[in-house]
Amino acid sequence: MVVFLGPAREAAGTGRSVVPGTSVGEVVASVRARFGPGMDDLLAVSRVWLNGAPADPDAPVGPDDEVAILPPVSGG
Amino acid sequence: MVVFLGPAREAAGTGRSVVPGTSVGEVVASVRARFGPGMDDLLAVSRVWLNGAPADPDAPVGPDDEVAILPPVSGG
Amino acid sequence: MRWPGGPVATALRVVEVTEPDTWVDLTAEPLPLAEVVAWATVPGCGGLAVFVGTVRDHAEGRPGVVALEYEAYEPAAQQVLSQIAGEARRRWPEIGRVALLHRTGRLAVGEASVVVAVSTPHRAEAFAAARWCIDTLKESVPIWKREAWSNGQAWSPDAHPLREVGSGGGGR
Amino acid sequence: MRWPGGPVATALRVVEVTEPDTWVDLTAEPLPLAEVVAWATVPGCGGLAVFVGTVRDHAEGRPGVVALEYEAYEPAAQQVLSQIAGEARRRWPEIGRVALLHRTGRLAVGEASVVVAVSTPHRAEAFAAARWCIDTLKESVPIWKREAWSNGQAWSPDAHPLREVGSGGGGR
Repeated sequence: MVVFLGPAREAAGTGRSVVPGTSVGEVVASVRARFGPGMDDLLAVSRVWLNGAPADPDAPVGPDDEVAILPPVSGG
Repeated sequence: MVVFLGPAREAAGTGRSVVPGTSVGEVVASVRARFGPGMDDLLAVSRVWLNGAPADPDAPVGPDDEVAILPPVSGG
Repeated sequence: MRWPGGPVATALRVVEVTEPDTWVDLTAEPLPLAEVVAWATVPGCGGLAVFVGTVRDHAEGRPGVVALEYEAYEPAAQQVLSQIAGEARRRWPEIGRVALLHRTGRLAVGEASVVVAVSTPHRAEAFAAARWCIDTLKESVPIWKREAWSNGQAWSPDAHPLREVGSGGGGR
Repeated sequence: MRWPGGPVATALRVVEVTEPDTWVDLTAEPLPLAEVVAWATVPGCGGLAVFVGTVRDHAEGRPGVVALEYEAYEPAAQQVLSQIAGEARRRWPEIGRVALLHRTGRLAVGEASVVVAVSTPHRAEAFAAARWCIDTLKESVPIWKREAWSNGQAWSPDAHPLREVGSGGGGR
């Protein structure tokens, strides 16, 4: 499961999606392949978290895990 | 009229007093003469105001004016 | 969003149990500013510094802002607020109480979006820690602001690439 | 104490008429912290920095402080609070609202003795101005603190020779 937040949700046209991949890096590659160039630009400045925390690209991803695409933040 | 504030009130044993003098400097000299060495030490670190604002020693003082002895402050 | 038994749930439970002097929250309700100020005041601490962020009526190039909408990645955002509070205590061990609350959802102009409160024995540390907390919050908490102004609406361009708490910068 | 027609009365009247965005007060009542925070929030200002000084349960060499008593030289002290607000506006023209309130009389441990609140469009100025205001207040306002602790009472040794507002030091 991939979660798209804020501007990434807008770029994806959805808040969540299931894409192929057994690692964080593979999931991100699938996201890149499925969505348009707007998502490509956003991924370049975004962070990717796994289950609520930063994760390496080679961290394994199973069916119950949540990968999140986090564009630059603007809280406060 | 001289007004003694905070620690100066304690050193003077009174909150207000009438002492001779037609200038701020003369009034302060009268205070120094009338009260003990504790007041002397306090005057060395105190400010003297006339009618609610800083004043020079040669500023004239009339019967309706108020000279204030202001020891180091501790508000906040 | 929940990760049963995962790191977030565990971290939140630990914070709630062991840190009665820390108050972090993400809430769709108006921020309880008066309660935060009263709560953060403790007998050992003579200084309390508070920062309140409020919705401005303008933004760069966007006159007549009428509302903001904040979207958070929950519960991860709440966990990062706890991390910020913990890191602030590590940097300023003299902290008595620390509160970090962020609003979510739609806010009108003048409403508070965030409040930070830090009490310490002396004022210098309260100011420094509160400043560090709000600066870090803006860079590290997964929250996004959408602005609605006189003739448009869009995500805020005033955004920072997400940083991990304590990855350098500012404060002690 | 009154000086009819003197400089203090004049200055206070000017402040009251021309500065609706300035709130200064000396009061024997509990400080209205919640009202100050709400009042200082204005649509043009996204940042509000607040400092609250509270009575600590200890002072240097004086364990078990049970109460403080603040004595002010009124109305001069109130006039100096107005001067500080004016000087803060001169240094940070972006200030929206500024509040400086000081309590007088007897205070129990945990009660607020002073509150400073400054709102500005951006947070850096709010923090800097609030810090300058409390630092200047402590040096420039004719107020004296008497401490009652476990086995004695005396004027606070933490005192500063009175300085005129704006006579150098700190801030911009």
